[in-house]
Amino acid sequence: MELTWELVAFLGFAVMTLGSGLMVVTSSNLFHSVLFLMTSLFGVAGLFVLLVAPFLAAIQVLVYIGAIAVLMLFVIMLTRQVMSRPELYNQQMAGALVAAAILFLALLFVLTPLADEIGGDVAQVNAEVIAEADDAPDVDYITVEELGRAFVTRNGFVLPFEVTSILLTAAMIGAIVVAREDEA
Amino acid sequence: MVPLWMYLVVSAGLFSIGAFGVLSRRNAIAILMGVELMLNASNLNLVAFWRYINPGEINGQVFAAFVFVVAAAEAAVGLALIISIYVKRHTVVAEDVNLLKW
Amino acid sequence: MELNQWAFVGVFFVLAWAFPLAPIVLNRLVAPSRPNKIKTDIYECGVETVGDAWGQMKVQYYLYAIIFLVFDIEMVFLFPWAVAYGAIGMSAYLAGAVFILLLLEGLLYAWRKGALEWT
Amino acid sequence: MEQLYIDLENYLGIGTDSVPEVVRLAIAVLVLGTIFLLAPILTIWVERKVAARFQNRIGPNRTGPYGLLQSFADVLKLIGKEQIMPAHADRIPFLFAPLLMVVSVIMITAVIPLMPNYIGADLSIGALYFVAIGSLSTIAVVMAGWGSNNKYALLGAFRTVAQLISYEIPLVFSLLVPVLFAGTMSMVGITQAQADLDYWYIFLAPASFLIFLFSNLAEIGRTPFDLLEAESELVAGYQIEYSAMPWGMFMLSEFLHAFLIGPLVAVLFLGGWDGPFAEDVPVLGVVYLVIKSMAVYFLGMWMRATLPRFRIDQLMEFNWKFLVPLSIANLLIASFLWELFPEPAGGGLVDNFPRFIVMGGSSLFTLMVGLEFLRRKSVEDRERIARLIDEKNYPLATADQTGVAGD
Repeated sequence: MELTWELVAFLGFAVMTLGSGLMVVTSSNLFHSVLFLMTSLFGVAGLFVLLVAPFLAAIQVLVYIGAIAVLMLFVIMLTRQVMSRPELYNQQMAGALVAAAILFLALLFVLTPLADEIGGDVAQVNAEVIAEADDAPDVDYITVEELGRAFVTRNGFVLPFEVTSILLTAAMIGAIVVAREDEA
Repeated sequence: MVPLWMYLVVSAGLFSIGAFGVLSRRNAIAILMGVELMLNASNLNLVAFWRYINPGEINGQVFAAFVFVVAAAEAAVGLALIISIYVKRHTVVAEDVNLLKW
Repeated sequence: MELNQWAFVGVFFVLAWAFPLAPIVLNRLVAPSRPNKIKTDIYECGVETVGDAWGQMKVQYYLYAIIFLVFDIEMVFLFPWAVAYGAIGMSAYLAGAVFILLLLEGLLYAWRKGALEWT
Repeated sequence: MEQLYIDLENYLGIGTDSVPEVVRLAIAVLVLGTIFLLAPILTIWVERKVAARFQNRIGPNRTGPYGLLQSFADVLKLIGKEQIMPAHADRIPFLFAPLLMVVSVIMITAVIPLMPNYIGADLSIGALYFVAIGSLSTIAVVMAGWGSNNKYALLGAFRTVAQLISYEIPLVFSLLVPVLFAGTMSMVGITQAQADLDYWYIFLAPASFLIFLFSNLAEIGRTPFDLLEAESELVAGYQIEYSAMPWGMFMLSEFLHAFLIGPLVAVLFLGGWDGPFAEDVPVLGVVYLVIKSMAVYFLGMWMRATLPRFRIDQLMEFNWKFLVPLSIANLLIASFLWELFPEPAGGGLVDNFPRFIVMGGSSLFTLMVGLEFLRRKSVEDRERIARLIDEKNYPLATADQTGVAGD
């Protein structure tokens, strides 16, 4: 495979994602874990950009790094006092390692050839579609507009769209109630 | 263009790392971080398949958007539970909270 | 094509670190460095430090963060909604308004319960 | 940036094919970044002079004519200062925080259209991009606070983060209004839409403009929102352990961000480079943009020199109980009216007078209603505190002196 800039960027983001991901689960300092989590998720955002889904990339940075990670940092601060326990892992650690390795290999050997099979045919079929999409100068905000259309048209996802709102409201109310129990 | 299988390898790796974190860490917040990694791996898969298999359909991105929402709701409620448990039992270690375990 | 535009952002992100790094490195090369125990001590207005700073914070921060998270995640839907708005019409308005009002209800709940109070 | 390459190549005499794409991008990045990094050196001087005039002082006047070289002298002084790191600091976050802070701010410049055809990257999601990149600074603040291993720094960092995330909500909701009007998130698209309409979005949504401006000022933490570095309370907040250039980088990022609010507001609400003859003579566009940016910047300086600082509870309640509901109401009203009045094909302010009256008027009306609520609330609060003081019988403090809540 020739070394294109896209490939270089992909490898960079992939190393960033997986390397920081490993640090997340092995770091003994929880604060560092969250920082590595952010780096890892930033790498995923980069991969989204390479997949020409820039809207999702921006949302990824906005939501995960700007909100979820901050939430985790706050909780770490809230519960800091009991966190300096020496044991990082539970007794299942060895089993978990084996399970994760098996999972990885299984995914690698099952999913990837499958993707090659589907991808092999479909990539041929879709080569023109992708090329067309790549050439269009305004391909992406068409995508965002299509997303918007999908969310609000009745043939699309308008029901999930509204239900999502209920889910979020419920999550917010639930989290407030649960977290404030001590004060009531 | 970077071939599809590369994205799948990254996604599989991220998913396995997340699964390892979920299964092995004692700290409940660390477990949640593992869950976030796994959700991201699934999102990466969704977007990669959308891009390579069916770029004309918007559904892949719509699903990824819903995964974001679920991840956010899960993080909010999960962390609230951790706070609540911490206040009541003064622990954030998942295996100490085993009252409901059979 | 969009990716060409992002190439600029990518190169920018790599090079952007040089902008703050250059003066800091220059500073480090030029300026003296004679640390001693008093100098590298934590600054707490001259009072001797007790314990490390990584102590406990209050729940209020978490409550703000959770409300923020919910409104932030809303943007996943509201930005596409706003972009597609002009082309769709009144049904888009109704869908968006219901969506926003439902979330507003959550905010009102937090308000009534005093979760927005800084105590 | 295409136009910039072409111009650069013409000036430098480099053929288009002779340089690889990456080098061209790197040159463009360096040019853009340097222009915007040098801007604060000037604006800091302007700010000092203007603030001094507001406070009946003269301001810097020793270094160079009119004190113009003051900022350069400050930079030289900072370069000569010793960098101190606390002994028990968490080294990597401590060192990375100022870098990340500057990066998160300077990256915003990539999506600002300077004049027709001049922009770093015409991203389709430009309006979202600068919010997303800006949210990295939240993490930088936490890293600085945690890395210092200092109680004040950590407390300051957490207050700062609470403020940053709170004010991001009205910011994004008011940002949705121009996006909705233009039907695109691209900064070029938003500017072009206003240029095509021949009037600017500030006339259609003045309340959104004000909310956007206010929440942006809160994001960078200028007075009256400068609790994050309240010297007398939190001893400069999360920056307490920083010295020399790393500290200077925090200052640089603050001033750069303060300066960048100008172009952002100008693009989203004031038509960016739009103005008479801007389409034909692109250089005029940059002049218009700078004029508009400086006008916005002057508003910020004015507020900074005039208003006292919020207390933290006022700061939070002002956001959650005033700005957030107001920005949501404003979005709902603006989008409803946008749907009700079909979009005309340009025609300028005069032809669109009814539309402009209805949309702008209702936007202002919403703002007035909100302000009235705010006024009643603060009167109520003041009376409550006055009663509290009477009951407790404090000898010295009266309600007038405490001046609490919403003043």
